Amino acid sequence: MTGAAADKPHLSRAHARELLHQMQRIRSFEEKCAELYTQEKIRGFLHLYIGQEAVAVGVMQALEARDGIVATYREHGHALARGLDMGRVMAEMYGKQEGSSRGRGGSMHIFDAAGRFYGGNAIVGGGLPIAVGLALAERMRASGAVCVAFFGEGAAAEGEFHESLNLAALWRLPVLFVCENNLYAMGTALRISESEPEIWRKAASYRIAAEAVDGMDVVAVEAAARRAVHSLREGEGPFFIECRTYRFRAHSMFDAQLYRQKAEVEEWKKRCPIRMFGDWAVAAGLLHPDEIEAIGREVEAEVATAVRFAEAGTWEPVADLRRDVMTPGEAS
Amino acid sequence: MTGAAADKPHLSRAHARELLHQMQRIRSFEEKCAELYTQEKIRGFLHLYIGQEAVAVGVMQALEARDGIVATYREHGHALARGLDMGRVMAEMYGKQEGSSRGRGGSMHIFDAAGRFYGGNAIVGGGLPIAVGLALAERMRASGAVCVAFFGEGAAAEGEFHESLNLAALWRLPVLFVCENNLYAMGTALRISESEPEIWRKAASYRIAAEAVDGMDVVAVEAAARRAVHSLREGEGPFFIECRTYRFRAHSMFDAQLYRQKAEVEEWKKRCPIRMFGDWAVAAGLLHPDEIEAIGREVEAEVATAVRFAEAGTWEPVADLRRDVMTPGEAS
Amino acid sequence: MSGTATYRDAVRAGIRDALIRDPRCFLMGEDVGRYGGCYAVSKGLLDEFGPERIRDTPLSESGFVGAGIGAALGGMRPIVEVMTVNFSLLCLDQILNNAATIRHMSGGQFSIPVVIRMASGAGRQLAAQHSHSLEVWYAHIPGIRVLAPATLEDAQGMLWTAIVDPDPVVIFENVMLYNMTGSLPAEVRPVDIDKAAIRRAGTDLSIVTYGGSLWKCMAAAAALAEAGIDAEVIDLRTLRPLDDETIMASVRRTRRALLVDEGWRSGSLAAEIMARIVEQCFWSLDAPLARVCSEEVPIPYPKHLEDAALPQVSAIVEAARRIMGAR
Amino acid sequence: MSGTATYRDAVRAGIRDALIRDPRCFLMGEDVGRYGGCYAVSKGLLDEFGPERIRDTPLSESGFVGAGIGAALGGMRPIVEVMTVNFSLLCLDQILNNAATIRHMSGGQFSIPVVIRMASGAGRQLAAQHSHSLEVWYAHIPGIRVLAPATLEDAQGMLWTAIVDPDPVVIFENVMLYNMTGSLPAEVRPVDIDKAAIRRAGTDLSIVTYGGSLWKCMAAAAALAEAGIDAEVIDLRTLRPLDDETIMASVRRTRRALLVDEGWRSGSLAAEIMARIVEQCFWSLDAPLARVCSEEVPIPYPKHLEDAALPQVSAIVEAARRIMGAR
Ligand SMILES: Cc1ncc(C[n+]2csc(CCOP(=O)(O)OP(=O)(O)O)c2C)c(N)n1
Ligand SMILES: Cc1ncc(C[n+]2csc(CCOP(=O)(O)OP(=O)(O)O)c2C)c(N)n1
Ligand SMILES: [Mg+2]
Ligand SMILES: [Mg+2]
Repeated sequence: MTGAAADKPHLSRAHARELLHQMQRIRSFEEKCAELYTQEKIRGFLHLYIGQEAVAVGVMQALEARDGIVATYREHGHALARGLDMGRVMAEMYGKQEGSSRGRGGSMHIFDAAGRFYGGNAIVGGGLPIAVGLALAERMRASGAVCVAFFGEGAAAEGEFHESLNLAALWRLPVLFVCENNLYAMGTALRISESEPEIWRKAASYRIAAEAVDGMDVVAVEAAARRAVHSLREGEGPFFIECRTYRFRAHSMFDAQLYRQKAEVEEWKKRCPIRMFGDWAVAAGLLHPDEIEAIGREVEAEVATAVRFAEAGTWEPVADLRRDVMTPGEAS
Repeated sequence: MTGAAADKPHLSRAHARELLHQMQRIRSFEEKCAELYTQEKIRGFLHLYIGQEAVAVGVMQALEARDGIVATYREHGHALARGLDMGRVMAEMYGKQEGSSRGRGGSMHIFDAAGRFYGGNAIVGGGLPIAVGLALAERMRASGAVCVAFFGEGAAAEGEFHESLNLAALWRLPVLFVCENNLYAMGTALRISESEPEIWRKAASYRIAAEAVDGMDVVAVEAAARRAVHSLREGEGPFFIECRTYRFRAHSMFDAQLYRQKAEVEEWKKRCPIRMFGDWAVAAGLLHPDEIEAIGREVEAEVATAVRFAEAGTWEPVADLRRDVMTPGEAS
Repeated sequence: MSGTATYRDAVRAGIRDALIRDPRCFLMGEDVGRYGGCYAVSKGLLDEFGPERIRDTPLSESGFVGAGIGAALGGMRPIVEVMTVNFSLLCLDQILNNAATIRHMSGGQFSIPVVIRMASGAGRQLAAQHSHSLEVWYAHIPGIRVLAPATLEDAQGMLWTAIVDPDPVVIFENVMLYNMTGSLPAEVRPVDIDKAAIRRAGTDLSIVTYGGSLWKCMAAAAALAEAGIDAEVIDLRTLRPLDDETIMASVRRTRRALLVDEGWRSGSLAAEIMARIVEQCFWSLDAPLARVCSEEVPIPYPKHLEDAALPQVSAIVEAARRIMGAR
Repeated sequence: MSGTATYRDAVRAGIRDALIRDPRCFLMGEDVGRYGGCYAVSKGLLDEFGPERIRDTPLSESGFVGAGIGAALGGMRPIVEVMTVNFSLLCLDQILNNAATIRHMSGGQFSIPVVIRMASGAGRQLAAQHSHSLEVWYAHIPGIRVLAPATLEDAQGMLWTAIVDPDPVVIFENVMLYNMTGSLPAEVRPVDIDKAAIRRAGTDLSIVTYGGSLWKCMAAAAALAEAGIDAEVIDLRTLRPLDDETIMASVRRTRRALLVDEGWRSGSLAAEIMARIVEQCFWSLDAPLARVCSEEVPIPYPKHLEDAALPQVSAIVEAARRIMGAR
């Protein structure tokens, strides 16, 4: 465990269990998804989050129910960590109408009004202005709620990244920008896509407070997110966190990974956020190996239930195709 | 005169005369344009450069014929300083076919292949990627030529600004970014459009060398541009200069200037780049007041000739409307 | 508020009314505040409503349009002004991939009550980059409503109708209309946007148009009347969804139709309406359909060439005559 | 190079050939190098030509497409790959306001020989944001050429034709075609792009289409043949400018036409072709024109709904039968 986690001795047993549990839920859910993809139960693009679990789980700890979230096409982890029902997320992966988006969105477009989960956006950078707008709404209502935008380091090259940071800073909006720097945008390594590869430094151009954190360390991520959200709620304007992480799997299911060395992947796998945290928690006496096993079993059961739910789900009738293009009924 | 100019004692008499002459050409040309606009000889949008002359004139000193230039809709000054024939520029303002763009473009779209003057772009920020591409072509050909992009501080908020800086830096392209910070984008003051109003600082996000310079001081601008172009030709990658300047006139001819105080404008007018430089050159013994008067007469004659040329110009036949939508004749 | 006013005043009145009626409503865009709007539409609103509700934005079309969409998702009722359609290319992704899509894609969980206004059209000698009429692109997008008010009443009333609409609404204000004068109703009323309007009843042929071209068509109809041709002029008002009923009823009566559209000819909205007429009224037609659109060139700066590039009254009259003369 | 190949191979062969023949030519776009292209089109080219000529770009569509335009202005012959049309919304401003406009606006001083390739279309269950078919938007723009190769030969040959074209060319590669197999000519030849192709001659009705829909139309024509209906199938190949001559000659022969277009119905390219047929062949028509387009919904993820949203062989057959049955 790195220093940052050691700085946080106030981790309760319950909280340690929760962190591990949430990360494991994501991991197991996605491993199942990969399997289901080969079985053609899941189709289209499937982007796995495996390796990055500490980011979504760490950040979500700092949020309240009233806060909004905008994510990317690699958002299963965020959805689950946010508390969306795994069965509904899995049904969405299948395209069943019991899914969180009625099956219409699939893997890349998980939405949940109740969880204030605003997608699931498959246009790189496209969610950032949305997050700024959500935060603007909160600010204008003085609700005290904040909005978190998750995005990859690849998005930092898009113009919308820049426009969004400037707007958020200019208007001092409560947006938490969480850059998940996994070093690759598809097959493009950070060093060939950014002249300044330290992404967090870009926040300085907008006078936005920023820090880089070990994204494989869930406790460090949580600590940074708590500091950031605290500052947001104080009205200090946006905050930027770069989480240094790695995706263990291919970009999507179609990727031969010609652009990186196996050895590099293996090196990073040694820093698996789940194993690292589990080992540390055991060593620190916060969790007993039996508990970890219990988590494993619990999660396995949850995944199995989710798959059953998805399998039992139904297809939206073709007659409903045009439903919800526009809002039905009277104006609000 | 500020310190920067004092740093440049090697100013020859001829060069001092040239600088003053070029600035005066722009000033007189544009004052004439304003008059012609009220006479409805010039129509559409007319954006005057008055007050900013030191920037175009200073930067152009550092360029060679082989270098490319991309400017904005406020580009008369750049066109003239680049050496475009004033008559052809004036004819363009009139929309006559003897104009530099056959009259098709008008005030906002002056082009000149011979001068490697690539417009005249009325989409804020739209010229920046073009400049990057021109520089890329030079680099791929190892021509040693550079490309200069002029743009306002308002453009710095656009995503294309960011994308262009990153690309130029990443590929170490010979682009000189010249931001003409005149404090307003139409009626929007810099402080309400940028959370970091020191535009030159944004270059750091891309590891681009940058400096801010007094844009009312033609010698300071020239010195900065020479340093920058030298660095570009050495292959050091792009360079960024923020020129602090001010437009003395309205944004366009439709602007009531509700957004700024008359006193502020008057304050800036005291720093008129032409008067300041003239006074200094006289004081420094570089120019005699008679020479300044001679420049005035010379420029007046040139403007009068240009107006006559434009007046005598002809309208492109309507039958030519579809000409040059596509390139005629055979593929290259 | 009644009496002589301009189209610009009408739009302003609509915005003002919305700001007064609905506290969730705010206006945002480049230069809407201190400058008063590039076409002076929002002049005075900053003083009345303050900078939180009349929000000047930086030059970041994708950013602030996306922020408007986000604010709408978050429960506000933003009116976003994109200065002109020419700059809206920079935010098309936000409009198509987010505003128009999120409702359906999320299984109907969210409505996005954003209103996006933009000036469009040519005629002011602003040259190629500042003279676009891309209404047809927007009318192609499922999930949004597209309005093109051509009268003062519509300019004012459609604003409120758009605000209460739970879905994204894009409003095109033709730049040549801003100075048009007329009278405004004493009271702001939402106008119905489901119906095209017959601006001139006639029996010989149907001229279908919208926006700035309406007035050219009205002038053409007057000229045609002198020549004994009685044209009906239909103002589409809403470009998406199109009011087929009104169009087809008219064409079935007149048996001839001319489409007038300032967009470039190929892939124009006029083409869409022609397609619908052929699909729905083929057997009622007594003559080929025809259209008057813009020439397929970037719009040039000089007046004579700009005029030549755009639909003109004379061309409309001629096309109508040709239709009447056919077989 | 002859023998069994895929459409993907054909595109690659075209690019490779261009890179070999013209030193000014280079390929640039997201993941064209190390990754080998998101649809594996450029696999192997980085090794062969190196990173200067196979240039991976950051995610900056407006930036690198604009840079391609600038490089073309500067004398190069860039092939810019915008991964998919879905992302091209982010660079539409560069394409419309710069690439398509600068030549005319500058009075003919500059040509912009840039080639912009993009994948388009639905059918891979990629959901609403990744399934667009916006060919019609591009076909609306004066100043560019728009190609939609539907065969291996065209995929390969059009590339070179595009490269030698002095003006901007946008090439749409339908995503469902990449795996299509066929044979490639031993020698790369530029193909003519001025003519639409009659892919199947027939006498009863003309089915006009392009891109991925061509093969659905061919299948429909085969099914129709069994029912005794002899359909002619026209592959537009070039979407701008349209080859009216071939279309009208066919329609004058068959007197009936069906348009098939994967774009959304309202404002579709199909509408434009219908408009042209009515303008040019009205008196030759024996039946109303009809079109099969995509349903006007964001394309949903599940297979059954995606299928329902897109033109299918059965719908084409049905529409053709309806046309044949009309009056
Ligand atoms: C605007 C846009 N351009 C291109 C793509 C194709 N694409 C999808 S994901 C991706 C890489 C994004 O990398 P990053 O932002 O680092 O996120 P990660 O996939 O690593 O989580 C690309 C190029 C897209 N979806 N949107
Ligand atoms: C993309 C885009 N948005 C809006 C406009 C309208 N507009 C023209 S000039 C201008 C202000 C630009 O300010 P700045 O970049 O500082 O240049 P300056 O006019 O001060 O020279 C605006 C908003 C435009 N032309 N392009
Ligand atoms: Mg990444
Ligand atoms: Mg400015």
